Amino acid sequence: MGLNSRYLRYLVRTQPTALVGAIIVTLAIVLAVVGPVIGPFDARTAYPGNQLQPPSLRHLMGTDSNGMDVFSRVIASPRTDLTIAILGTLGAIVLGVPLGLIAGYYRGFLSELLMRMSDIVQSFPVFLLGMALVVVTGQEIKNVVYVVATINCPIYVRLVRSQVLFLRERPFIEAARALGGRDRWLIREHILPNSIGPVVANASITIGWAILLTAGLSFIGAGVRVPTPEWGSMIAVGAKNVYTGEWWPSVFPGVALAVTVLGFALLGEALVHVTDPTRR
Amino acid sequence: MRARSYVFRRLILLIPQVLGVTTVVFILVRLLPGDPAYLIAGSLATQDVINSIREHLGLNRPIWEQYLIYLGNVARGDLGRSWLTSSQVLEDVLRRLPATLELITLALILAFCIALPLGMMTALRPRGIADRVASGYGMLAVAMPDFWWALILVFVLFGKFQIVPAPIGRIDIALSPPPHVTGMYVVDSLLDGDWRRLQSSVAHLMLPAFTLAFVYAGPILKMTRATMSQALLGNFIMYARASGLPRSVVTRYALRNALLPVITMTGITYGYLIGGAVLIEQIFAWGGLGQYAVQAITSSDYMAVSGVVLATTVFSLLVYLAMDLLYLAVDPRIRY
Amino acid sequence: MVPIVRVEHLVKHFSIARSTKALQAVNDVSFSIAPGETLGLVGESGSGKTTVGRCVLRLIEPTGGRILFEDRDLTSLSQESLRVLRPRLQLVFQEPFDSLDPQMTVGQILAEPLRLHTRLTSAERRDRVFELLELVGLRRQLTEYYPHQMSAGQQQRVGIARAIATRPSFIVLDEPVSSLDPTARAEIIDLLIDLQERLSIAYLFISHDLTTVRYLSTWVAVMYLGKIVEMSPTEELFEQPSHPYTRALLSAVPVPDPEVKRPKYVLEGEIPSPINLPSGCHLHTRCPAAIAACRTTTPEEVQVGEAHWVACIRAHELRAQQAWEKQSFPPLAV
Amino acid sequence: MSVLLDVRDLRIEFHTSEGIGRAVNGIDLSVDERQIMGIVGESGSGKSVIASGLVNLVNPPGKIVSGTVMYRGRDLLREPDRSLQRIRGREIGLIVQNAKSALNPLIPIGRQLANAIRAHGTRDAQAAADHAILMLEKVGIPDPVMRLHSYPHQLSGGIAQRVMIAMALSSNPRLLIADEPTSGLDVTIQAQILDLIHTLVHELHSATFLITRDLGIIAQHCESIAVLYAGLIIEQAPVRVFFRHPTHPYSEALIKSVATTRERGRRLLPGTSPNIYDLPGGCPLNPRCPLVQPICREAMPGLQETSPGHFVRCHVRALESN
Repeated sequence: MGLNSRYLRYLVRTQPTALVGAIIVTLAIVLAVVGPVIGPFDARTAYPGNQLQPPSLRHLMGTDSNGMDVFSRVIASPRTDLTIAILGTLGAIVLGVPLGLIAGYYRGFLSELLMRMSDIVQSFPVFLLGMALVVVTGQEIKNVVYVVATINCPIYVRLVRSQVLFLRERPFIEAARALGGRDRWLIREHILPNSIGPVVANASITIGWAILLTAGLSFIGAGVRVPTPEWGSMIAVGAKNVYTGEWWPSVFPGVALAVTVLGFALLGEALVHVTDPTRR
Repeated sequence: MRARSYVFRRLILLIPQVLGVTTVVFILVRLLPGDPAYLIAGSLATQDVINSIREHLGLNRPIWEQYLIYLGNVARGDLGRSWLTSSQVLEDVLRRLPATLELITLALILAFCIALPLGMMTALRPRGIADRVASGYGMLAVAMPDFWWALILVFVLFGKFQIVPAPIGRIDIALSPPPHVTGMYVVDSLLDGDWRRLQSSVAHLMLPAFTLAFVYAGPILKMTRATMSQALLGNFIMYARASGLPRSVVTRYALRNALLPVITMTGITYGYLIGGAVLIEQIFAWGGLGQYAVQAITSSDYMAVSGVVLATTVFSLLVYLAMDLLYLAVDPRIRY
Repeated sequence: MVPIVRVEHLVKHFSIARSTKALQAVNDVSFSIAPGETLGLVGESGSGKTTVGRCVLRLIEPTGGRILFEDRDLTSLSQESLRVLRPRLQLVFQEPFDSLDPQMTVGQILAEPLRLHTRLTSAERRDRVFELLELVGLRRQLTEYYPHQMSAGQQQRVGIARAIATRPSFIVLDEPVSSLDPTARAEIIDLLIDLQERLSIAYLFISHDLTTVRYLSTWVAVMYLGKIVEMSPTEELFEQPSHPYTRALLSAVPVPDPEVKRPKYVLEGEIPSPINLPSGCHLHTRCPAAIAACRTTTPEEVQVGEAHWVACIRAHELRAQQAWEKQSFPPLAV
Repeated sequence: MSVLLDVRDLRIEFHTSEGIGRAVNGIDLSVDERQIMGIVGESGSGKSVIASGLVNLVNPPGKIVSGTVMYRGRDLLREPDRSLQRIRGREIGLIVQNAKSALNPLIPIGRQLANAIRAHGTRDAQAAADHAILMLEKVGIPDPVMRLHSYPHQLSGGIAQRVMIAMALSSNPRLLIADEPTSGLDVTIQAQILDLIHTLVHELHSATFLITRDLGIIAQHCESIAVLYAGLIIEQAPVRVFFRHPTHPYSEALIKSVATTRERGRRLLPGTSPNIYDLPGGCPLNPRCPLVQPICREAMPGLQETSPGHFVRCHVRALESN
């Protein structure tokens, strides 16, 4: 199923929340590209003597305890968060989809082994595993990306496998076999195109989770660190001030974070809904 | 009995699962870049110090030997000694487990109590105002970063209105913990009949538990609504209504069928929370497993890290096992 | 005429997980089909008729027996040489929608066999697709349609067009009309007859519906629990059904004419499991004509007419009885 | 004989994102006490929606937009839910297709049956259980006491259908609605089930709507027939009259389509049933009809009586008969 305009229109009509999601996602992606350059202040610079200013015209969202402009940092953060989340999700897909195809199409030892491995990875508490992985591999952005990919990979192995299992018993696959198509032909021409829709839909949801995970890791200091603009670490920086009443350094990045995750979740849900083959 | 053989096989399955998890933890700590000895010693240590630590930890032996030793230790319940607290990791874990369990169990009960009636109500009256509000809340809760939400609540309820105690610990600083029975302060003070401690521990528990409940009720609510409305449109509900069964019976039929996936969802959430309440524990200085994990990680206490990961994972495996057995009891279609 | 397909002693057993027993789907089935003719294979669910169809095309591997297509034994061919033969042996499915890839247009679906087996240019392929559509009575505009945009009847026409795209000489029709409404069903049947006459294809027509089998087939074989219990030319079978199972099947079909009441010939209970087959004659648990010997004796095929075989130890006896009944009651009509 | 159920101008629509689907377009239908009335139609003709409309149980997005269903002086479409509950199941029994999915998968069939029996007056649990056993025996289920503890997934399609018949008939309903009761079953099982229904409704003196797509079933089991096309009754007659003189061109094609002997170039209807979201103007059959006249594209024909008790909705045939 191509993401053509007719399809998008259908999506919006049947799932009105999809439109909201799509707008938020678009905005977030635009900010990821231009966010760091359009802010009124440099997002990585601390301005001494400028700490904890409440929101004003000059500092729309106030400044934090380091004297950094919260607004500039909030709009610069998508570049960090989205990059990690999207690259991590892509990694999970690139790794998970072929493994899922193998696990679904070929029965036997290899398929069993893959599934048991996915089981094991999935039985770990996600957040602790993420934390441990980041710390062991070193606190760099690229390691956070690997962690997001590793943790989410089993989701795609499972998803694609269940798609393939569902598809491989369908008469149209048997028809292609009866026409003399080899396994590779069947996978390339029929199975892959029919399983990719749910993958795309789930990717949106995974990106949302990955943003939350990244922010959470950064919040406890196991992810991205100051001065790199990132919502989770911004919330952490502001956390100690919240008790004393300076709420703005934490609240604004939190709102931005929640709205972004909501956007990806809304879009993803709508996509899952329309790409679910059992609903056709 | 086939059911009994299913239970037996499901229990047997636990062995390779735990073995697999242990292996992954071993690989995680020993094979990934970052020499544990180096991590422990810190960046300023001399090569000699590092070497002696390596020897002490058995890191100079062949890797398979290390693996077998590790497996043997784990089987005996020896998860190593924590660098930071210098006590056995297993002891540390067991000491902190009740705090976390108390928190997440209450959170989950609250979440279930919020989600189930809301979900049912919205499914029974779709497209109403309640439905819109509830599904909006469901969506929002899923997207909400729990640690941020906790901060907001602390800011408003403690910072502004002072209706909850300060987010530090599980009981008033002035009070000593109740006599240890279960390790859960609320339960222990109840058993002790100590009114003041009970009051204080409940007051400390409410906010973090509610924060978690608010967030994790979201997915449960969505699941309840989805399965319930699906069940209500199902063939057998339509038929039950056509047979003139009273509304209460019809709703019961639907609920029982809708509940199965909801229970699974709740179980998965429980398994997730054991390691997922880390941030909330951190914010409320809860002193549970999560905070222990953060401490261990920030101070590169790798024995503690691997121990806590292993312990929580095994805990979630046990929760999933319980879910499967519950399913078996409730759904007559499962007969493998 | 020389048969184009000969099936000899076909056996298919499926192994069952965690069990030493096997599901005996097909047990020693033999038949042959001549070019331009149709063998109707009738049976209820669990009779093994669909498995026979899949085995004949070697889409599932038979456990035993031989399948001769133009005198070559398909069971001994390698997958690769089988692949070369595939365009000549085709299949039409029961569920027309499920048999078409939902992501492909009709044009792409019909071009697939051509891409796999011919070196046609895309323009030539296009012409061939139009030709195929015309053969099955569909408009050219449909090449741009997706399966879900068509009615079930149209979808089945596309399925048939795909099957004849590579000019096969033998097609297995696996309940091709049973999911269709009566009027669409009749149209597809007429189309199949028309194509057979034009292209002289041999059909193996698998169905549970005696009415369409009678309409379409030259020969009929009736299956019960993995065995053919009766086989004969179509009209002979419908006029003189000689196996108790065939009689029961015929009497169970409701006649679309209120004036005709068929004599009741009822089978008791339900079909036994093909995992625990009954001893002797498999029908004895339900057969109204069963005698003690039926429990122990496996019936041999008895020839009762010129080309009419019945696997029943009481075949001659029952036919005599039937002939007597026929004098006293109006003839069976379908 | 007196009229038991009388349907007037029933209209049911589906409001979805594709627009308005007119599934049932003004149906008049009545059944006398003890009469067996057959309703035949192909998929999309609205026959199953009618079945749920008769007991006022149309699932969303379907909606009953007009009409009356008079049952013994009460309009079921305007009756409050409470009293409908007392009519459904107790006075009007329903049998649907695919019984296995119509039974609650988590409850043993004995309890489901007893629940239905208790909903209709038998308060005592023991009496309800006894009655459940009696009903299972009545529908020919071997070893009923043991079967009480079976779950639906353990039953074959035929047995499940028998259980459902037991449920529908447990309170001696005056009317039975059987909506494709045998679709998906093998012919020998179908014959058993149809004979069972036939025998039991005679025994209980119930009137029956038998909804099916198989003309053979109607011919063998019904007294009169109504033919549905695109949510309309296009022909209605006593069964013998209908099969001897099918009058509507659609009915003719329907009968021809189940012929058993080959007829060269038999004339069927080209094309397919119309989309209920996009019905053609005038007579809904006009795009496929061999007799089509200009008027057929403009005006909807009325249901006209061509001979006593024989109604046809066709401009051309109505003219011919006058």
